[in-house]
Amino acid sequence: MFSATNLHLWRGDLHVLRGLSFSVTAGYCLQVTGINGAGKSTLLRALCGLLPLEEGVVNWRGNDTSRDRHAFHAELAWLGHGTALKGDLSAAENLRYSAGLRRTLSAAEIGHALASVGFAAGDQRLARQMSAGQQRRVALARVLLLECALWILDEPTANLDSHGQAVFGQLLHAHLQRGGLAIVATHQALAIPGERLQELELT
Amino acid sequence: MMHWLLMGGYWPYLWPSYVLTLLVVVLNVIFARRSLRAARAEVRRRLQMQRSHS
Amino acid sequence: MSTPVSAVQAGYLLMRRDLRLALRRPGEWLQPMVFFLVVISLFPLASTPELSRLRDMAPAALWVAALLSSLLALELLFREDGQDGTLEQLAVSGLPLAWLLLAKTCVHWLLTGLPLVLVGPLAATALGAPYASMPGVLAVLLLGSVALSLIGAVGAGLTLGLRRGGVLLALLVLPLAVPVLIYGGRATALAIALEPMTAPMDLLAAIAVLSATLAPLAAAAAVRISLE
Amino acid sequence: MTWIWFHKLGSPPHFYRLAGRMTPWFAWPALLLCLGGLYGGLVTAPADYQQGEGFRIIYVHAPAAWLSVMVYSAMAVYAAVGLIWRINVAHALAASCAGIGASFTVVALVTGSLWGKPMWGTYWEWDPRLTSELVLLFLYLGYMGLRGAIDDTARADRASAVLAIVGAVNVPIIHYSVTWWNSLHQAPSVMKFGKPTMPASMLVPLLMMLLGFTLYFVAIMLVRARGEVLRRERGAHWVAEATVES
Repeated sequence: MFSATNLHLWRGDLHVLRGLSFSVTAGYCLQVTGINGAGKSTLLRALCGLLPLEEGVVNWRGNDTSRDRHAFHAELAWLGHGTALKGDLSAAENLRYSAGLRRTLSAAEIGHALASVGFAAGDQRLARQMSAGQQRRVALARVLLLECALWILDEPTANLDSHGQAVFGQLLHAHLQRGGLAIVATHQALAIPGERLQELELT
Repeated sequence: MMHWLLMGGYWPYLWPSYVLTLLVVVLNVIFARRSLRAARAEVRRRLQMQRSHS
Repeated sequence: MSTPVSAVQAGYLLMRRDLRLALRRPGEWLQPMVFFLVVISLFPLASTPELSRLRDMAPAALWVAALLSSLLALELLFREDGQDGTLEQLAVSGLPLAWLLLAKTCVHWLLTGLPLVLVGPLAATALGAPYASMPGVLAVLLLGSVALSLIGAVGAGLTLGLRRGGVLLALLVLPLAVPVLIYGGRATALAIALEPMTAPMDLLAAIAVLSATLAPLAAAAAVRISLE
Repeated sequence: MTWIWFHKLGSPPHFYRLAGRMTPWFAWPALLLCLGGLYGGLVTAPADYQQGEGFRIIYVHAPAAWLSVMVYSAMAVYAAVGLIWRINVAHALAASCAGIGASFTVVALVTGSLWGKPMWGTYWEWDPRLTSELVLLFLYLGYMGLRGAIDDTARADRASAVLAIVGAVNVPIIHYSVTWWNSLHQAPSVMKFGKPTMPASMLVPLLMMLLGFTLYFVAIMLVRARGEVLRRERGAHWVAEATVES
């Protein structure tokens, strides 16, 4: 369903991706590992279409993603280093104005998503009053709310405590069971059954 | 000859114009060649580094 | 099953968000207007307090101040959204980025351009313009500031995330703003002289329309490149 | 057929070799034309009945002004080609244009004001042509500033390409607005080029200079672009051969 063929990418003088190919099928998660600077973020951003590839093709449902970017992005939930949260808005407001741009949301849905990442109902704190881990959880709630078939997440568990990591594992597993796909760059072990996991180590 | 150089009294404006243009024309040639040479040298340096690495 | 949001609704929601954010931090957005007034007040101090002589330089003072303060405000346009990853999310949202950036630019104009348009006529009278000229000055500043915001969005997109972006932004935007300055200045002069100002106003309107159609596309391309 | 040609020219090793071979074919005719034009302009052309010998500044001012505008348009076209078809060679060409164009814009400004002194009695007059040149210089400087501010060459190429295209859309608008602005305040410019009444003995040297400068520009642009292509080709195999051979 998602495949990358012969990806080449340079960052400055560094040949970061050298003819990388892989594919992910529905219901599976690809975990991208590698030492710092191996190009994990670069790879994920290139897959999303945020970085132009010098060579190679990324296919989604059999179509070249660079041809029909909008159709691909409509099914993509991306989480990068930035959480894209506004410090002056509460968690619920943040979700309403970010995930809400892409699909109509009810307040109940937002509350449900926030509850599933461990927020109490009616939490009115502003994002800037939250810890980094809590902000990460709100960002994960956004990924949930988008209801996209494909998740591409860069270090989703950064700053998360062990409980948060377990919660993320459950959410990811549920996503895969629904037939979703995920590409996750992280060092931590993902709490999902091994048969759903593919690994890609960048060197 | 002197008459020609005086350019009917316009020489203080005319000759600086020509000198400046000539200067820019020549400098552009020099800079262009220098930048090509620098690019070549850089490539050579990088190739040597690659060779010594492998 | 999820109900997709139309691009129009998405743009509207984005505008609501930016407005709400701005209202929670009003100081930041009023600074360009204050700056505009300060620059205007420097002109009499640097030349003469005589209103009859100030009147001749009022159009120049208004437009130079408007240009400078809109430049100052431009840095706010994409900076925060670029830093926290919001622009990245918008770029992969499947919605037309040019449209979303147009929405953001509209809010930006409402917050920084409109206050300037509203105080502009008052500033003009302080420089010796007759009261009857106020509607004319208002109309010129309205059209001109819209065009400046749109042109500036391209520059803000190009300099997004660059170190020392501020000076570069000015260097990129100011030459592009020359036509706005010329027609705006001329129309203001005509307004102050209480003469018909259709010719420069038509040209200014043409520039505003042209930049409303082309600038968002260029800004979207610029933002995508800056996010790389 | 056209596409094969297009792609072949877009291939860096092919371009590198072709540009190297083509450069003398532009450089030598350029030199001959300029020498001929200079002789014609400075010696054989008669003095202008109004401006006397002073009009001879036209033989350097006009070619410089022409290059300043032509180079900017060329740069914008290369930038658009590079941006749309993702051709690195086009970006390399655009990158080599800016410096050349900016330098000739300075020449056009300085020679214009030197010409202005005997004509207007002052070095600087807010003449529409000179004012447009000044704004054009700012556009060039902005382009070069943006390029210099971005470290990654590929990103610098694309960002500056957007700016070049936006600038190219603006250049006619700026020129029109400046002319409009100036027409309100004074009589049209004293500098009128290419008057239909210009006798052949004046016109032919001018045309020779214009053509000579154009060919000269192509020649140095090709030299610069070869270097820029090498910089963009990092690890390609052909680079090793290309640099060893010369």
